[in-house]
Amino acid sequence: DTLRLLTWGGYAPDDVIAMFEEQTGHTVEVTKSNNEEMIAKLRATNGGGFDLAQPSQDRIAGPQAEFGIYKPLDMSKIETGLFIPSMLEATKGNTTVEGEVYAVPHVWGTSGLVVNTAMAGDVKDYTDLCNDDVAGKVSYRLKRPTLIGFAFSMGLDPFAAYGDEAAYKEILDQVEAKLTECKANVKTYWDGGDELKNLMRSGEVVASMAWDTGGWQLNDDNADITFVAPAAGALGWIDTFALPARGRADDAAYDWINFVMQPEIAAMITASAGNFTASQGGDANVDDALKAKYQASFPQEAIDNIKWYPSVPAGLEAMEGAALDRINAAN
Amino acid sequence: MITGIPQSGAFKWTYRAYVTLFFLYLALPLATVCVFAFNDSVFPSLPWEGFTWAWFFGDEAPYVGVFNERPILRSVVTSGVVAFWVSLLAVFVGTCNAFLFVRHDFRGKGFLYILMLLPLIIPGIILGISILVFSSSVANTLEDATGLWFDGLRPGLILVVLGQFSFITTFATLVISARLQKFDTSLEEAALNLGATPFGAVRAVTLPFLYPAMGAAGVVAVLMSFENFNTTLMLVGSDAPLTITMFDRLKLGSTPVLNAVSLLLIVVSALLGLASLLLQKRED
Amino acid sequence: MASDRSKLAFWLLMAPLLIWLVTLIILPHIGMFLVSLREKVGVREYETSFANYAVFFNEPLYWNTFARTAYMSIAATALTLLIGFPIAYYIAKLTRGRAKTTLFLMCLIPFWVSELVRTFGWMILLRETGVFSNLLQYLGLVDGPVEMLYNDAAIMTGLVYTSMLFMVVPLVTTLDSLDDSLIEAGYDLGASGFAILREIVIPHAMPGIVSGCIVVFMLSLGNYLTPILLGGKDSLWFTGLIYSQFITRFNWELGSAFGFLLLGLSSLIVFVGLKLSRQSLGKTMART
Amino acid sequence: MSETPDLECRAISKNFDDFKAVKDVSFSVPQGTFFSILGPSGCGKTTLLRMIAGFQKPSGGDLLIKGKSMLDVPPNKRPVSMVFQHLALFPMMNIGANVGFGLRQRGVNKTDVKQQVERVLERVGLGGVAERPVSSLSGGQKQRVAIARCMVLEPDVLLLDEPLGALDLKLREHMKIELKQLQSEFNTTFVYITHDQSEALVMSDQIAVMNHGVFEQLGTAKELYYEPATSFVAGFVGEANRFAATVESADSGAVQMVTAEGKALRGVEAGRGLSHGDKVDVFVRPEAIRLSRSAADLAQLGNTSEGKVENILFNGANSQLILRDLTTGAEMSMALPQTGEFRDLAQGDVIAFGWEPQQTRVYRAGGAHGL
Amino acid sequence: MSETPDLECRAISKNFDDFKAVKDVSFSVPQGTFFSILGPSGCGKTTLLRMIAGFQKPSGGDLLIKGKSMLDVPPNKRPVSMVFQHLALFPMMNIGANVGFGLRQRGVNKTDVKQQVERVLERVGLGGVAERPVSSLSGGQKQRVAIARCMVLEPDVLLLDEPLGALDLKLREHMKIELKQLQSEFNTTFVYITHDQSEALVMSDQIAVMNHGVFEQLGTAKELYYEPATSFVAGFVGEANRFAATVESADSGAVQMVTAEGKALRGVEAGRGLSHGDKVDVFVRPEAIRLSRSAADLAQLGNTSEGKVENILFNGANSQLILRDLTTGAEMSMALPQTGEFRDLAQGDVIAFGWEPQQTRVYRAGGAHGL
Ligand SMILES: Nc1ncnc2c1ncn2[C@@H]1O[C@H](COP(=O)(O)OP(=O)(O)OP(=O)(O)O)[C@@H](O)[C@H]1O
Ligand SMILES: Nc1ncnc2c1ncn2[C@@H]1O[C@H](COP(=O)(O)OP(=O)(O)OP(=O)(O)O)[C@@H](O)[C@H]1O
Ligand SMILES: [Mg+2]
Ligand SMILES: [Mg+2]
Repeated sequence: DTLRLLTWGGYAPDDVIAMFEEQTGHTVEVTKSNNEEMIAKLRATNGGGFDLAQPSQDRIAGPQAEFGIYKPLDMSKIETGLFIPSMLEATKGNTTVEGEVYAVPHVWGTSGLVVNTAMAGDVKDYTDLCNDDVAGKVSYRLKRPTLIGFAFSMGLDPFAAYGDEAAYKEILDQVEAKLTECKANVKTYWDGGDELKNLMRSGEVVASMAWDTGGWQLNDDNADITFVAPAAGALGWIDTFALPARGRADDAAYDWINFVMQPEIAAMITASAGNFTASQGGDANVDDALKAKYQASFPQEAIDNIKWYPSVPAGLEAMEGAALDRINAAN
Repeated sequence: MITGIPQSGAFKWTYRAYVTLFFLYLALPLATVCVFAFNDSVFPSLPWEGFTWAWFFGDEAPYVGVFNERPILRSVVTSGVVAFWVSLLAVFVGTCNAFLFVRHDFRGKGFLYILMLLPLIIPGIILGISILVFSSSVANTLEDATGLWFDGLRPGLILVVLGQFSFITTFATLVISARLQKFDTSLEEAALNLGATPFGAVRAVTLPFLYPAMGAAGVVAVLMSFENFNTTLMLVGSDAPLTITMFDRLKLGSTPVLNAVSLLLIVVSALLGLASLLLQKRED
Repeated sequence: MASDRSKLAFWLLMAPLLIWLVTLIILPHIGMFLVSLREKVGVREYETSFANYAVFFNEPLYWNTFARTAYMSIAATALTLLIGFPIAYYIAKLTRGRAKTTLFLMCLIPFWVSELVRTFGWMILLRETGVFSNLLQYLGLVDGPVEMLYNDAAIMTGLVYTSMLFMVVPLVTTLDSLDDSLIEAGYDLGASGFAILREIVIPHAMPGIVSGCIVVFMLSLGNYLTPILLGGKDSLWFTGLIYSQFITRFNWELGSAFGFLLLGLSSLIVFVGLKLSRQSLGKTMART
Repeated sequence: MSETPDLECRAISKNFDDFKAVKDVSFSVPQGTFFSILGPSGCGKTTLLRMIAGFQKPSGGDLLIKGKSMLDVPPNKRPVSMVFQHLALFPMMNIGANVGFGLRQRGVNKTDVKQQVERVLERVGLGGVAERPVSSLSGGQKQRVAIARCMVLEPDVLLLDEPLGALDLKLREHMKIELKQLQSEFNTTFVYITHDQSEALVMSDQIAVMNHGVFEQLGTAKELYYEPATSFVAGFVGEANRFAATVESADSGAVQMVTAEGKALRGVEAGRGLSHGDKVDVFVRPEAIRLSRSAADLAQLGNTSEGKVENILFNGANSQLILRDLTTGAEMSMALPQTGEFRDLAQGDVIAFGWEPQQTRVYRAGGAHGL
Repeated sequence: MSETPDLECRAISKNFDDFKAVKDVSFSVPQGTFFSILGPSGCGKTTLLRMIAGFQKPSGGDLLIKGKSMLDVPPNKRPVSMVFQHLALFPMMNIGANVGFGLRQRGVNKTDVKQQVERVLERVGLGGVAERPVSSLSGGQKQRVAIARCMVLEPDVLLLDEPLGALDLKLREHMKIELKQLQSEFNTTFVYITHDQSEALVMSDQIAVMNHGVFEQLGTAKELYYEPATSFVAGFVGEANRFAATVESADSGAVQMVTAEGKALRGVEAGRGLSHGDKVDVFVRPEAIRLSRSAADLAQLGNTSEGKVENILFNGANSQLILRDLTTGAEMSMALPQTGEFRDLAQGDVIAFGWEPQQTRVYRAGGAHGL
């Protein structure tokens, strides 16, 4: 079978694919994407066109309720023993709709700040990106994590307001004002990980909001650049496996899940993507340098302070979208 | 060419300088793209790190060359398949349209002609979304009614081909009509007069006359299909044509492998362009 | 002749046209309009209303973007015309033979690669660590790196570049068809170069100007890549809004409404342009 | 000629909506005739020819070729061939393929086609050019290829629609003679249409003068020139001076008239009985007018007058003199004799002129459409 | 004519790279003259005219208008106007705007422009059409508008580049006369170029015959026709029969010759001293040849012969007879007299013909370019 995989960059490295194809006889076609585009594509195809998707765990229940683009997982076909139990349970909990489980975890990580410490040592929190001393040398994404991060940094708690649209709106308005004011500081809004890396590496940008792995990879090239867990707390995410409603190669999909969750393979993925996986024992084989960087960025209190995304209720994204558009349009 | 109009030396000189500047402007970005295809650096920008062929033939990450990038090669094939079908359909329908509009008079002809031109003034993205929305709702209705799956109506290559075809046909029609208009119908009558059947006359005389235009329309269709982005973006499924793949890469920030692809594209399009030019030459 | 031909041949020719127009142009637009009238009132619940249009009119952001896209496109069109006209005139009237073919071909060069590649080239040239910036520093004209990307000027540069071909080709075609002896007659009757340009060349080239402008305007208005990639943080473009409604907000209803508004805007501007220049769509387009 | 004519039209007509382009025209063309249809632009010549070729359906009447009705025969089955105004040679084929086209349509085998093509090309004086492209030929040679392309099919009737119209003056003069020679060589029936009277006069065995969809006269060149049946023919064929006059008396063909200015004229009646008071048109050919320095020399001519020289259009043998008649004020055009006598004639000179009543043709006024 | 000529060219020449299109041509055109330049296609006429108008820079020589050198004056400042071959009326303007174009360029105010335009349009017989679009005019009317557009500027010299070339035959005949009349009315100097000898002969005061970039002869129409200076002119202007012969004896202009077939001919020498044994070209005009049923009638003519009728090209007053000379086998063309005597002449008849030595022009062979 051909497995059409809709995933993030780095989650399906060529060597893993080669091994998988050799072992199972399936072929793999990879389409790299991000959360929004995954949902958009599946919505357009009504859950067709792909056999396995990897959205974040907070972005499954809402779209599923709205568009019905996933099909329930047959847990009997998944070797659950390969997963870290706590993560598996948490993910299952977040992705259960009408009693059916729709996703299991794969890769997890955090978003925070990537800082060139030599040139912007003062940036410790999201709101520090708006400081004058880094004016014109700052970048972040114009996406919902930025809104959430700034909210925490401003002492607000958006996750607590998920259930209350009015309260959430209140928070959004404040964040919007802040980000609008901050816009002058921004060089450009980045869109993809490599784009940011280019910006940081060339020195065009000295501080940015980004994923942890981006910071660690940059650290290899330039020791001054690293990931910093913000004072308000890094944002924690888990990317999952979910079956599109009209995938045609479910068996190949289950094979892939079971294949990549093996500890050795998980380590290869960690090496490629830079993030740790939900594979039980998967971190054992990970290169020590990465572990060291992880530990440097995350002292224990920072780990405790990670804000894990709860599932996004339907409807919030429209509000966030409008806010983001306004920020984008502001002058 | 006008020979006789006297112009002051300064004016002539400025004019020439302007024209030169203009062509520099045209060539600059492409030249840059091509040059950086040989930069021995993982970023397609300065500084210049030395010359390399790695972006064509490399096979060792991160120096993976075009010829070893499976997704890019696959999307080139996809683009080729799409372009083939689009140009085939567009030339066929364009030829029919040309005969219809040039040879026939009927009620509502003017109206249909304007409708035919309409795709020129519909932004590509709107063509894309309207076809997407419409085919989805048709598919939903059909699926609800029959319980079967109609994947052909969901984003995918079929919709990409149809989406591109929907506006490229207008160009094909214009190119072929222009040629057909120049056709002297007495040639067809002469063929009839010499004993050919009506269809035989069209085949023996009119179609050969149209071949250069049909060829040119085909080449234009291939070029437009290859470079189309706006419409395709909305209709693409899991098989992405080259522009979409490149866009995804570019958004993420890419190695000069993109420059290498572009360089190859430039070479191929230049050859195609020359071919169409030669075809048009023969036309005159 | 038509009347003598069999009806069958006529309908056989008519069929592809009708199938194409109805299934790929007319019905999809009707469908899109219907979707734009659906107001989402809950999960998988819709009502027919103009709510999506109301969203557009109640949110200054949207119609500001709308207006900005319109005037930037008009500006890009005007700029393309200004830059392209002298070039077209040069090719059509001041060169001949091989030089003419070569120059004409050279105008087509940007068309040989996709818009993406062209834009990519501009990005390499304009960015802070790019070619221009380094060149200026090397020449000692500036002290530090200069950022030329991510502003309206960059968008303009890209738009003009991308559409130049579609302006120059129809202009060359119409100017080519201008009989040289008309220009000579003008001189012979005592006119200056400027008077000839205004009274003879431009009126003659009007169909080409209009068709070029329409195409360039439509390309600019409907462009997505150039504003996104070159415009950076200020890159607001109406097609971008539509795109994000479809791709990142999954809000097809609002996206369709936006699409319809864009279609209305483009038709309106083209219509006004045609009226002002007293051209007809059929006539101008047939010349390209 | 008792045998069936090659082509016969019986009251054939063609209407375009309300407009009658051809009105009940009947004629027959015997085998081997060079038959011309001469008429001004828009008179319906092409329409008539296209009906014969089958490209247009007659609104009424019948059309027979070699005695068989052609009404239901499609153009590709009719035994007629046509030479088009712009020749309609196929530019995408070489000369041989052009000439062989019709044979190939008939399914003749390749080697035969080749032979016959070569033979007919030789007959029109173009042997050995079969492989060359059409564009390599001169205008006159193309003309011959177009004829060869038709003749190779051995049609019963060859139709020609102003085939010389696109050629330049000198070549046209030359091709007139050549066409006539080709026709007598092939001995095929030619139906030739033209609006140029000199073409028709020089080449044809029979000429039909057409006007407003009807045949005004049918006859030989000399009959048309010397005995035009209607005032339209008198004006259209050859040059003529024309006056309006009123009949004084008419007696067995001889007519006495007076012009509006009171000048008396004598002429011969072309049609049926004129009588006193009838309005008439009078035609006199320029070459029929005699000039003299002294009026007495011309006294024996039936019509005399004096005129002032307005213009001398020197053109060698075809020089013309434009006089203003001193009595009537009419402008008269006449051939300037090439004798030394009038060499020193200058603008403003007054000179006598006159012409014989026999060369003065008189038609009832109205209905005539001059140039 | 002692006053300065309107136009004077002094050894003017033009080279295109290696090719000499115009070679040291000198002439002057007095005020009010209708001056024609007649020559075959490609002889350099247009090039010469464009130099006068200023659209091409002479490679050498000088060009004066009203005595002032024009070499450094740009075309929009020269006091000459040009009527282009295809008229070059501005299709984007109505008739009035076309005619007023030049005046507007001079900054004349609107009402004056309007008045003058109306006046000049009336002079060319087109009053009241100023508001109509150019396309609503017939060919001849467009011609007049093109002339009006130039004349309204009152140029010193009006240049015309084959303005009748695009018109059809009948209209061309008519416009010839009209052009000449307009010229004498405006009394402006016209420089008119054409390759049609009848246009040049009919209209011009002076004609220059041009060939290969040089003027072969300059003179009035009659001079060119009756006394062509070179064999090129003899062949190009008017129709002529032409033979090759060898001089037997030449005596003060009178020449005795013999053709290759041994037939003796007598003629007059056109150029300088011929002598025994020189190869010559002999020209005889068709209308100079007399016909007779009996050879005796023609005995007093210097040259006589007998011929068989090959073809009778009936064309009214311009009918022609093509004979095959029985002794030399040459084809002879001659005018068919309109007298009754030859009406019954038929193909194959043998008839005597002859012509006078004075009408036989003899040129040294070589260098001549016939038709
Ligand atoms: N298809 C048609 N529909 C309507 N009217 C037509 C059509 N074809 C010809 N006519 C009209 O019929 C008349 C005769 O046309 P036809 O072409 O036979 O003239 P013609 O004698 O060949 O003229 P010409 O010498 O200009 O070719 C014209 O008035 C023309 O306008
Ligand atoms: N711009 C040019 N460059 C090179 N050769 C030229 C140019 N213009 C004209 N010629 C050549 O000069 C010669 C004379 O051309 P010109 O146009 O003056 O001829 P013409 O007498 O007007 O002929 P026609 O009667 O065909 O108009 C021709 O052989 C032509 O090929
Ligand atoms: Mg006709
Ligand atoms: Mg010329």
